[in-house]
Amino acid sequence: MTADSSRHGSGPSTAERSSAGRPVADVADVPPHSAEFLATVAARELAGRHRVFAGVGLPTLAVDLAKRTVNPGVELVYESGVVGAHPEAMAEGIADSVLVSGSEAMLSMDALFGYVLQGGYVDVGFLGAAQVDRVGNINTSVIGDWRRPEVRLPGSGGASDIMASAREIVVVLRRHDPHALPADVDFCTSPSPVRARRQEGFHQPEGAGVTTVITPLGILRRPDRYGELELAAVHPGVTVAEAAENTGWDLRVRADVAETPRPRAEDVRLLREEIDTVRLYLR
Amino acid sequence: MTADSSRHGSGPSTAERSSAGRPVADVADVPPHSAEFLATVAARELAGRHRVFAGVGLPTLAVDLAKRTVNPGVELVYESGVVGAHPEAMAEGIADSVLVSGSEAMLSMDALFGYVLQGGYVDVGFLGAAQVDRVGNINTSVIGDWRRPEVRLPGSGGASDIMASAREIVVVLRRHDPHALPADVDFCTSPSPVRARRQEGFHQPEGAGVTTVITPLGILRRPDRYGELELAAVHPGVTVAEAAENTGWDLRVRADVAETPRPRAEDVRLLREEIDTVRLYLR
Amino acid sequence: MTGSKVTTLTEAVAAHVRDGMTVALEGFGHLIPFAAGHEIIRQRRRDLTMCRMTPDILTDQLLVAGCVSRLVASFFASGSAGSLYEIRRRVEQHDPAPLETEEYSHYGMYCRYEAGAKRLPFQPLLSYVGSDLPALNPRIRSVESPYGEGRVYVVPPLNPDVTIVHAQRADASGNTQLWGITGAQAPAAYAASAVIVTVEEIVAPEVVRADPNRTLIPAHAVDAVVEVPGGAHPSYAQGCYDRDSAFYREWTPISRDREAALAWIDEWIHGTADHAGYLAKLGQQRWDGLRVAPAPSGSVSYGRRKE
Amino acid sequence: MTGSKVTTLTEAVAAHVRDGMTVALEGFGHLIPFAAGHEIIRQRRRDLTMCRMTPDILTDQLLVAGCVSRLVASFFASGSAGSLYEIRRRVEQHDPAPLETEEYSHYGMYCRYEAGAKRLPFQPLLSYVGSDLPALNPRIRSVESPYGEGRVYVVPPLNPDVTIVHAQRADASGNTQLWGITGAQAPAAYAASAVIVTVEEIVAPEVVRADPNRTLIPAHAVDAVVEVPGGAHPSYAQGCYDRDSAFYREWTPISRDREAALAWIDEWIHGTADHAGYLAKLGQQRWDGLRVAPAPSGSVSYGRRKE
Repeated sequence: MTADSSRHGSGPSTAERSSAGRPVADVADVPPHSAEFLATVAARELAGRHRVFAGVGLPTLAVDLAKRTVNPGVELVYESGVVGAHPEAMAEGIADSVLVSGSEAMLSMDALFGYVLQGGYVDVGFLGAAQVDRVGNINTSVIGDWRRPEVRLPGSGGASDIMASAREIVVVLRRHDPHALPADVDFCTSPSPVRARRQEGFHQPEGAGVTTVITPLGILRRPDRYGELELAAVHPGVTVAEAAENTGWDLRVRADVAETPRPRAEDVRLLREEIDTVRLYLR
Repeated sequence: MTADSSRHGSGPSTAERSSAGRPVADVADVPPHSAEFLATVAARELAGRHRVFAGVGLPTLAVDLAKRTVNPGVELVYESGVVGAHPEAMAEGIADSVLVSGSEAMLSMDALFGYVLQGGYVDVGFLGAAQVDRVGNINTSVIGDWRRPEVRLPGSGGASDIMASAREIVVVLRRHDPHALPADVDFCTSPSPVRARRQEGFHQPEGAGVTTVITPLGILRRPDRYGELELAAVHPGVTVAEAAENTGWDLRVRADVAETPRPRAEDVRLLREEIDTVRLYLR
Repeated sequence: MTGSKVTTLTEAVAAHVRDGMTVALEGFGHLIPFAAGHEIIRQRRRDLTMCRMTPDILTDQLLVAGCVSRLVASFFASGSAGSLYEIRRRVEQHDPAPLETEEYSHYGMYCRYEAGAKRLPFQPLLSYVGSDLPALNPRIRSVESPYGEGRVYVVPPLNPDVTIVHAQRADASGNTQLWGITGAQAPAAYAASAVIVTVEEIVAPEVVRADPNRTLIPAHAVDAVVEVPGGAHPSYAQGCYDRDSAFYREWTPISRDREAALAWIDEWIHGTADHAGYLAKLGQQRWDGLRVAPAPSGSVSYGRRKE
Repeated sequence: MTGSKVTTLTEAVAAHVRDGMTVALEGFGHLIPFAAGHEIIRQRRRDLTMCRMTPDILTDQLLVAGCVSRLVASFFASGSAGSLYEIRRRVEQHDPAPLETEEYSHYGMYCRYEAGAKRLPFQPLLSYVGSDLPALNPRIRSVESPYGEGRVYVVPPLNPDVTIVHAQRADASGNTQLWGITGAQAPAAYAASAVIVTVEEIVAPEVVRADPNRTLIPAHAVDAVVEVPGGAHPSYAQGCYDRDSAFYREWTPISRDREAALAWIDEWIHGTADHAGYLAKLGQQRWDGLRVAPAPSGSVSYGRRKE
């Protein structure tokens, strides 16, 4: 499963103490580190995309919101084999029965990973991560040494398969600090094309790797297949300096760095009143 | 398709001018080269076998007869993906709809060839052939040179896959002469383990290869995986010398060479009145 | 879910099948896309590389009509009904011209589609050790197992320019459901650059979505959907109509005589405007003889979460 | 068709699961064979190598109970519900003992079962180029494509001693039908030396044979068939009952405290005679809350040839 594996500490992070439960009177009370804010930013990334491979957690909220706002035709694909999901309720995981009932196709895992994913049908792979580094390598395996790690993370699941073959990867991080965004990952579960290229003589994967990282502070983007992550936007109230200081490498800032537009009241209302009514991800 | 591809000439062979249509008053009027005789002999080979991969033609008759006589529990598997067929009428081919309706499983071709066949679940593969040679190599591809053959035969179909992985292969030939039973095949479509072993360094297939060849004159058997075909039985009215003379190599005769028991009247009745009522294979 | 891809067979073939292309028309004895093949003949396509595990009568007809210059296949006869004489004439006598063939076993051919669909550089299989097939087909190669069990044969991907399949039903966006023998249709579709699906019936999305496990080719892999009832004749569609075995027997003498075969193509394909015309010419009585009695699968439940 | 293989779970586990074996319990979020796993705990099997793409709570429980010494998997958490703390304690603190793990991506693990089922020496896939995974797992190797596209990673076959799966239904001889998410069940079954199938319902052969395309594991691959209604709890069976999400949330604090987890095993597994006892302890009210409303697939026809 391509779980939202960003929480590798114990106890809730600041990002988890969100504004859920309050009325949507003023969207200014939706802070940039909240699930509502991040999901809305992530949803916007799906505008114009045909097919999205969605993981658990924030990606679930984001694809649902995108389908109700910027991209009603987006096709939701899950590693469990579901293609063209039309869930009647919010999915609690990528193998939830609500994703299956009423879906357009329920494929074998071989067809899903082999035909759909390796076959190049996935436009955006939506992943969580514990760490993303400068060139977009992802770590979802361990913090510390693999033999006896400080934290045993969930591992690859489908992530390294998705990284190799989805056209591009969007990552949502629940924290923005040098641990989550180091210069180099502790362990590379899912490699950037930059790292894949170093393995000379190997058939190179088709995927462009991580193109976008959405964090509680801003949006990082890689300009091309072999480039490095740059600061493309900061969230309202966040300074460029703040984003740079909290990144584990000397973060390049785009000349056209922008401020992320706030969620609309309707986005927040949909998330709270129609999508995550049980407050599974909005806490 | 593992067709009965033994007829590579034009026009019916002597074997095809069978006794079909006559009453089953006296089974002595069922000659050894007839479809009734050959199918009955072939059916007896299935006694005690669990799972049979059946091709088109005489194998169809033989498996049906076996199921009604010596082996009611035999499981019929077809390369089209049918597992556990219970046809309500005689199948005209391995992709006939009657094999599908009421079957126990309709697998993908990948599951059929990969899981069932390569996985070692097939006890007997039932094949036709234009040529079988001394060590049990099968030719179903061409007579003459492949680039511009005298006769273009049907080719492998599933035969070379079946040869590699079925525990053993039973071949039914509609003619017994040095063309059909040469010392060496013109072209080896489906190799004996004897030939496979010569390809040093290759992962050797599990199948024992051709163990039994049923012809209009008798039954040939290979004593072991790397042995050669020997005369194990002659049909009523056929001499050992006649069988040997019509074989393309110096045919070894088993010390215990026997006379093939005739079909019972019930076998012939079943074939004519219940199995091939439309006289598709019984001509 | 995408928009409607429903079109006519004339338009679908015109849009997606061009001279010189590699075209897969799959269907293993069942659901053979005859109507689409006939439309290729009507539109007089030339120089096609035809991919079919079991060429069947359809390939014999496309050859007679002059559409095909190359054949990639794993069986060169017609099931129970014997030789395909146009193929034999081309191969044995080079009459009227030689036919380039590329030959595999069934599983070898299937694995080529699998590798094509999965964008794998090769797919291993257990066949061919000791066979003459690799010697005449340089595309069958071998690889040493890195786990020490010796060499194993492999086949390369097969990626058709266009794959055409026939199925029992699809919705307008192309979610395609088939049952009975499912052949190489799904990997052949995923391996191709473009996919045309002809179906017995275009159904509402709700029908498809009530039983998603039956969808073997999702809409995202499909470019054109065409409703062509009877589109598999003389092969069959499980549950809809049976194989026209008489037709298969009748083809043998036609195929044996090139002039007769050409005349058949002229009369039955060029002489009819489309598949509806072909079926009308075939006649209602013959069609009635192919009907099958119902045999319901029964219904299972997928369940809905209660509020 | 073979004879009846119907037995009890107690007998099936006693007959087929022995200490030190490699055991696959598959089911991808759906149809997880919890009842069978609990029976393994009851019978106090030791030193098992556990194979599961997604270990899930079931593996955490088997670890707590001391049954497992080695884990082959592709995900080490519990879907949406967070960490599996027994796994983490074993790996991070070697408490109470280290746990040997062998790690793949999902598709790598799936391909291992595929290669196992197909007796292939290896299966290529497009993953791992540039990843650290091959460095820590020497079973992930690479092969040079003989078609010139460079090297590709491969995984070796995985052949469990026994595979256990849960399904919606089977007949007494073991023809097994499942729908919804079908996971790695079919290849994991074919890859194994012995196969136990637990089902929500044993049905008449006619039910299975009315819809043969739904049979994913035919009788010939099955050694024991056991009717265990609710056998996937707290996971779910599509169309029968839903996932007990509350249980998944409740497991997190239990799993975090080793003593609590041991107490849970004692109370719920050793404290119940079998799965019926476990369900009785769970209570009808909780079960009623997991019921789903019907959502029929609809019926298709397979057809019967007319006389």
